[in-house]
Amino acid sequence: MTVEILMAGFGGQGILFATKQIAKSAMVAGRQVTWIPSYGPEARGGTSNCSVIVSDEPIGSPIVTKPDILLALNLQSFDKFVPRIKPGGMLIYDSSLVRKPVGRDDIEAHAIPATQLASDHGIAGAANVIMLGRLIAITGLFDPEEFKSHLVEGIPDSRAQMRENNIKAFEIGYGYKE
Amino acid sequence: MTVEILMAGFGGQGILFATKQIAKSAMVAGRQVTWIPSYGPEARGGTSNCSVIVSDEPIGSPIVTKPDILLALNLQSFDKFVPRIKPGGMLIYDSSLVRKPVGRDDIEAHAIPATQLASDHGIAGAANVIMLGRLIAITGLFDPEEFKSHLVEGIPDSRAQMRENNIKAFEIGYGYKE
Amino acid sequence: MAELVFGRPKSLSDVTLSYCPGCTHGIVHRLVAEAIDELGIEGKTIGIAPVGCSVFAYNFFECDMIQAPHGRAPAVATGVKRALPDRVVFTYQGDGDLAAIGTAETVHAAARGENITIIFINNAIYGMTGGQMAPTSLPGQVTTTSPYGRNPKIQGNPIRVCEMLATLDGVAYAERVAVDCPKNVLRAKKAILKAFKTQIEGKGLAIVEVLSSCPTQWGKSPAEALEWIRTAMMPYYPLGVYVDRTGGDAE
Amino acid sequence: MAELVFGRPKSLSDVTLSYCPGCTHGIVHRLVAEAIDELGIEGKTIGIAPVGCSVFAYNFFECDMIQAPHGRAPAVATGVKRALPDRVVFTYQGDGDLAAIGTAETVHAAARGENITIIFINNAIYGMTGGQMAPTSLPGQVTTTSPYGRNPKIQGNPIRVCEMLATLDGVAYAERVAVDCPKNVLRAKKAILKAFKTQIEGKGLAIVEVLSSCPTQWGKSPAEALEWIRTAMMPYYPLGVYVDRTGGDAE
Amino acid sequence: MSAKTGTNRVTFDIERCKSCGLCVEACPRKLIELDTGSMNSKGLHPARIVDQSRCIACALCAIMCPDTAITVEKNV
Amino acid sequence: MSAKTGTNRVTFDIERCKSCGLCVEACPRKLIELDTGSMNSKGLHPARIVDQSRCIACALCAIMCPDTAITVEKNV
Amino acid sequence: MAKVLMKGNEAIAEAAIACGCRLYFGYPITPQTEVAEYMAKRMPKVGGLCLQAESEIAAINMVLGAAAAGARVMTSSSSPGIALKSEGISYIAGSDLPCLILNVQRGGPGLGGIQPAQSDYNLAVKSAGHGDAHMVVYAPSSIQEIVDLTAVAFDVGDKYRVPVMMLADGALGQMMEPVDLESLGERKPPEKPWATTGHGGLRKKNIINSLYIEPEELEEKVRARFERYAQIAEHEARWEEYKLGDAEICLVAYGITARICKTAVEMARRRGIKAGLFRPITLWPYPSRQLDEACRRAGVKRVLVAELNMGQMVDDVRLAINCRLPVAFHGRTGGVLPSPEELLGEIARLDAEIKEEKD
Amino acid sequence: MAKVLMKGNEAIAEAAIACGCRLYFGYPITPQTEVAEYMAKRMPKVGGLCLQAESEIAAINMVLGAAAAGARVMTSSSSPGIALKSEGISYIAGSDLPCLILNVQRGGPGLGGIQPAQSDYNLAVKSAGHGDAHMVVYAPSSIQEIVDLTAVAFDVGDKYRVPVMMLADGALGQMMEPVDLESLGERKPPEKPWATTGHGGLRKKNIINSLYIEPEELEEKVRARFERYAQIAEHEARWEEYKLGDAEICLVAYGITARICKTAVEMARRRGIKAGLFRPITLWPYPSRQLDEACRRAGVKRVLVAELNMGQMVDDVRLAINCRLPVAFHGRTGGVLPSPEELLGEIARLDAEIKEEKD
Ligand SMILES: Cc1ncc(C[n+]2csc(CCOP(=O)(O)OP(=O)(O)O)c2C)c(N)n1
Ligand SMILES: Cc1ncc(C[n+]2csc(CCOP(=O)(O)OP(=O)(O)O)c2C)c(N)n1
Ligand code: SF4
Ligand code: SF4
Ligand code: SF4
Ligand code: SF4
Ligand code: SF4
Ligand code: SF4
Ligand SMILES: [Mg+2]
Ligand SMILES: [Mg+2]
Repeated sequence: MTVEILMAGFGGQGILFATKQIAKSAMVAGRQVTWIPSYGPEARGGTSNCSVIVSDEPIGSPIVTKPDILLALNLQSFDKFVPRIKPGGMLIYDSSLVRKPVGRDDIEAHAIPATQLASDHGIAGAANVIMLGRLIAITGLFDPEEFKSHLVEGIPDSRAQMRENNIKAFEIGYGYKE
Repeated sequence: MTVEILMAGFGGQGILFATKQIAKSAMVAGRQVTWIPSYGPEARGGTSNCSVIVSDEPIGSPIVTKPDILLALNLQSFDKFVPRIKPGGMLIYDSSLVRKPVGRDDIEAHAIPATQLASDHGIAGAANVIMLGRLIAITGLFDPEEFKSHLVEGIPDSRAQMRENNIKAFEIGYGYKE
Repeated sequence: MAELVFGRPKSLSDVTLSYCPGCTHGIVHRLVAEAIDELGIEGKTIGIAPVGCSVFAYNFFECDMIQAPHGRAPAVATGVKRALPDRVVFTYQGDGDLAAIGTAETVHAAARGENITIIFINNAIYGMTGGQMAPTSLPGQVTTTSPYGRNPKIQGNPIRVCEMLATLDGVAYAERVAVDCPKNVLRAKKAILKAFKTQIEGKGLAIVEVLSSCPTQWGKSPAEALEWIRTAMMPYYPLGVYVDRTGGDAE
Repeated sequence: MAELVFGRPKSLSDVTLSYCPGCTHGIVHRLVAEAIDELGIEGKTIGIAPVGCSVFAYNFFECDMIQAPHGRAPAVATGVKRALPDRVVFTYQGDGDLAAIGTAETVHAAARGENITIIFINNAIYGMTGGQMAPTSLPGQVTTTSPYGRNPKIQGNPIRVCEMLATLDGVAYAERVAVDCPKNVLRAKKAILKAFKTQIEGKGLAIVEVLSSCPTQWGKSPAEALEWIRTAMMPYYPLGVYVDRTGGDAE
Repeated sequence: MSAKTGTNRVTFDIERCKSCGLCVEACPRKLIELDTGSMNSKGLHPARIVDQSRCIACALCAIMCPDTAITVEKNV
Repeated sequence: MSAKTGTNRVTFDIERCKSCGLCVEACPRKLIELDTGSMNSKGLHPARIVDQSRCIACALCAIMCPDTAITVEKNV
Repeated sequence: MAKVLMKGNEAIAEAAIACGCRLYFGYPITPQTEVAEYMAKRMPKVGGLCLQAESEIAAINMVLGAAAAGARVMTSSSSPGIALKSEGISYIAGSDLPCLILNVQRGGPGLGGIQPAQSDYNLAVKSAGHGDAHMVVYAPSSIQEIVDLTAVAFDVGDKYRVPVMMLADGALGQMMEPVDLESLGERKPPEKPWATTGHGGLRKKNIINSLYIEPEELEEKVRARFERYAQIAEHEARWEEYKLGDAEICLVAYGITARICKTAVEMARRRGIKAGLFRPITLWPYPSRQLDEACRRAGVKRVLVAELNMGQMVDDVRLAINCRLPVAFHGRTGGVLPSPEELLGEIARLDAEIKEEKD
Repeated sequence: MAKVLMKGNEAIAEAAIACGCRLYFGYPITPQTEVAEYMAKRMPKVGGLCLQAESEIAAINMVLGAAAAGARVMTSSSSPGIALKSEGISYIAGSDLPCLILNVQRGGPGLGGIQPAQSDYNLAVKSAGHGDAHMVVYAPSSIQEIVDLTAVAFDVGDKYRVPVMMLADGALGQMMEPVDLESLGERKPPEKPWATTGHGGLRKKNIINSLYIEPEELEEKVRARFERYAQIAEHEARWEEYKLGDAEICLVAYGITARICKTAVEMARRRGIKAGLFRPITLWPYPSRQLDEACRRAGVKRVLVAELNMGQMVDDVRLAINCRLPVAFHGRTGGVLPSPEELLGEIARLDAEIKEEKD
């Protein structure tokens, strides 16, 4: 099975970090995986996106043009990429920044006010991880406990607060009810 | 008929000028002709040589490696190029600078003390044209009167002395008896 | 009755500039456009865009524009100016473009006294490629290619471009300005205007070095970045006129 | 008893130099070889030959030698020095090589304070290729590419290399000398020696600019050529020390 | 964009504004703020003038705006 | 190449000499000339010392020789 | 054998360090600047040096100097920067020096774009600068392969004293995959008695040079070098065959494109079309004989070349198979990657042609 | 029709001036420095300018600027200098600008030598810098042809908005032959409404640019350019056939080598061997169809390629004839020219092969 995931949003929203967590979990689970960010001066414009492909077979192009799953963190990304989701695919979007109907009924759409939730819980900037929690909850792509352990791996003891915040964010997303 | 001529000597001996006269005469006579100097840092060493090919057919390589006629104006050139003259070919050399047996009996060798003659006649530096005179006399390659007229062509009136010297030098060479 | 105190210069294209929020490239763009407008030369001006964050400058000015290879804008400008001596030709270049890969082209355009105008954006960093060390990065400055701080013993010392070019006879006018505050922006404007006039009067090469901010790659807020121009850059790069062989009448 | 007052330095190869009669490249070669001998560093020295009349320098010094692309000797030297920091690395370059095509490499080796020694032969001409204008050709000088005399308005102004490099903090030592007479030759010798010592003591880049003759391409006799160094070149290129950050102890 | 009679007028081109805040810093009378309540199409909070009546039309805000998003009109 | 007792000695490497004449100019005592009577293998007239006995072994000739063709020995 | 996630740009840097490379000279250019950035962080920790040069030209000449001094040394750039290095590369080849040059290709010509491309195939394979010269050219198609080929590249370069190019592209440079670096172990460059390290009074002086003013001497040098090239062609060609056993349609592709072709081959097979892939891993020497043999063995009827350019490899493929088979081409440029679907379309078209012939 | 004796280097300069070229930017390098020297003397007299740039890179970028400004402009160099220009050439191609670039080739790689060579064939024909780009490449073989092709080159460059290379060599640059310049007449460059000359308020602004950050846009630009290339291939190929009518052995050679081959053909004919010569005059586009047809028409049995390199054109010849015939190669490098005798030896060897087959 192959899952092609695209995550997109503003530069500062932690897209790269979040997608790397998916890739790392896939690697540890012994699956094939590729990760590639968009690059170039468009980053200057402030948008950023990242492709992750998880598969049981060798992966061809690492660039996701038609995602199975889109994680949209701002309006531009929503507008640009929702039309590209594969029929039957899935959308998870930050409904605190995107207040707009999805406009497609051939995909499974999930809204979560990630940015709002993050600031409500005093972990502003962790919307990306909240989105991850939601993703794992909906798709069951990875074991949530293992995923959490990767999430805090490599964060030094000196930044214990960050670990905690990540776990908290994940759980907010994972436990969110629409 | 094709004649491949190589003229060689020191940098300051007017090799380029002399060989260009041959090329010009050939051109005016409606024959095919190529002219090419040696080039590059060897010039720094002080030697210089020039290839002229006169022919009735299209000319292939302009570079003369096995001359029909060698005009040698110093010892180094003599030593370097005499062995390369085609069997049955011709050598004309400045015997005031080369005092050495020719060492080949399969070529026709002509000695002329051109440098000596030039300074004897008060036209130091015209050894090159003396050699030309000798060349034309021996080979009959071109009509001597026409050749002389090309020799002075383009020399401005202001330098009438130079014209005279060229004519004089040519005649010395043309009339020289071994 | 309302009088327009401040509006958009006509030579600045009606598009959104591609620069990051708070990047002062944008201020300098406006100043160049204002100068072109004030001199009424848009129709006879040809601008050369570099490679750097300002690579898209060909979209931002209303005059004819050429996009040059990285570092070669002064050579391209030379080609244009020699072909069309009565046109006004300017380059707009970053510090990597002008003072690293383009060093030879810069020095020799200056030595030739090439009658062109160079707008030189010194932001002490490679903005476009993501924050690498520039020839003008300060000692100790952390960049992605000097992650432990620029060490002059290993990575060398910053080049002071105006000072270096001042040793060349072909330079008619060289001034270093900054765009860190309104006062300096107005001074920069005057310098840019003078740099164009120098060319129009055929005096030789004019260069205006602008200390400019790169909030994104410096990792600072736009306002902090302006402060860094003042506190970190200016001591190393003193503002002022380094060459003025215009005889004053280009003022 | 006879005492040897003057003989051939050991580091100079036992071959005939490829230079024209009376060309002072030869004098400078000898001085470099003498310096290497006196410092006893032949075995740890690596020389870089440029492209120019001294391209064959790899045959003329007894130390290890590398032939560099035209203008790139300082970059090649940088590669060697960074690989082998305890060796002595020098370049020997002409004015076309160092100040035209190699401008960027020269300026940046200087800015980096690259710990190497540069011997710079300023003969105001391209000797090797047959007498074209150099970046250091004088105003009015007739060359094959400035047949009507170098016109600063068209071909630009000569570059004063020592003065230009003196604006860079990485330069430890820069002196301009000449080899037009015995006294100046001896001074040149001292400068070259000091330039090597500067490197050995790890002080940074040292450059000795030598005003040198090119009788062949100047169309002068060897003696007239020396006179031209004095009367034409020296006024434009004053001799002297332009930078000395060695603290004196490299003397 | 005509000026209101009686006051100077500072106009922000909302779409051009990148919310950098340099105008906020530049205004000697501290009249400008970033409008966190609104968002342009790029999702940025544009600058706005808080009290138009106190504006002296000095144009310092506009001078520092990298995106030429500010127009200043003086009532004369 | 051993020194003659009593006089200084200047030796020219004939084959290296390019007949440039710089030594001729350099000698403060004008002791050097180009030997038009002889020729080396390159066809050049090498320099030679005219009066060895007047040589003060100052080595100025050698210092100016671009081809390091001159050896100077001092009698001591 | 712990795997780590690494970008191609970082993986080659780490692999080079494992191979004993302690000097990196480069100049920033997208999409490969991470190589220099990674080196800038890592080199000081292993006693090495990463120096940002003033230009690509300076960088390649620093490489020349360091290689002459006997060091394992590398540089990297992307297309326009590689063009600038071409004189230097020719000098390195002409001076018989080994080094590693990475080209993370982007679209051209000119400033072009910054997205993945393979449009420097000819630049890498046909003309390493001016004169008769070659680089050995490796075209990895995964991050693990970048790592593995880095070790091969340094060894082959040192063995034959030739510059080696790693020809990647923006996608390979930017993407992360799990990679095993430990298998490389610690590697040491060989002794280089020819290097200009200072003779120390212990040997005759060494000269590194590419100038031979006598034509005969230069010709001899060139011929001797081409004999070494012949050895390389004989021993160093690399390639991969994928499902070629019974293939009627042989795709030929390298690098990132080969991965997409594999997907397309899978799709074709699922549809019952007998497609396979020949992936040259060395582009110079080109595995011509191997391609020819593979096609003959399988009884291939159509060849389909896919590249991120306008067809630069097509000639080499036609020549390899002696113009025996029709060679189709599918190329995308400017940074666009072909989809497996569009490749499948091409494959299906060729399959229809074959069927028609059979009828 | 007065003929004058002129060096190739001077003849192209004079011809360029006759074609309305008033700007020359260059940097000295043997064996082509006379171009700049001649221009330096002549240009001021015709109101033009010859500017010695600080480097080849500066020169090619000055050319870019002048071409963008609508001027007919040229530069010249020799092999290492051309390598340095390659980034600039790619920009010129990517910006759709016309200009004339002369390469008077010398031996390589590296500093190599300064004597005649043809070892930049690939550099000229296969990769004009990075990216998918081409120059039209002319290979004259006499001084008169240099002159005549200069006019063609400027016209073709302007017509298709492409850079054009004149590929000569040290021998052609340095030799003199009688040449007729008057036949060129006075020529004027066409109008160039796309040029950046200042819009004067009379038109929309012009932009000269090679950057297209959107892959799809860049791809479209590249494809459009390749359509122009196809037009060029269709209309601009040039070649000469010499005694090919009944030839069994077809020599293929260009430039200076083709002249020597003609001599060899003559010698072979005198010996009764049916040899002829196909001389490509454009190397890009390569006159492939024409070569193939000529070989078919005559019933050629063996092809012999001769070049001053290690065989760079061989692939193009094999491809042109669809690998139908055995292609032999005789190359000299480093500045050595083959003698007609040694070529005759090769021809005789091939003739013997043919005879053997017939038996
Ligand atoms: C030949 C070449 N080398 C490198 C690059 C990559 N590159 C693009 S912009 C740039 C540097 C930009 O820095 P700077 O000139 O300071 O401009 P800024 O972005 O800071 O305004 C570099 C190295 C390139 N495009 N071409
Ligand atoms: C890339 C390149 N460009 C040009 C040349 C030709 N060239 C050889 S030496 C030289 C200039 C030599 O002048 P200079 O450096 O002043 O040394 P000099 O001969 O005067 O000592 C040039 C342009 C070359 N070999 N390589
Ligand atoms: S990266 Fe820096 S210089 Fe470039 S646009 Fe952003 S702030 Fe400005
Ligand atoms: S050409 Fe000039 S610099 Fe070169 S060797 Fe001769 S005199 Fe010396
Ligand atoms: S014009 Fe002056 S007072 Fe008014 S808002 Fe702008 S900066 Fe403030
Ligand atoms: S300075 Fe301009 S861009 Fe920045 S916040 Fe103010 S109006 Fe917006
Ligand atoms: S050593 Fe002095 S005195 Fe003797 S020959 Fe030489 S210059 Fe003259
Ligand atoms: S200086 Fe040297 S080369 Fe010149 S003439 Fe005297 S001995 Fe001979
Ligand atoms: Mg910058
Ligand atoms: Mg010089």
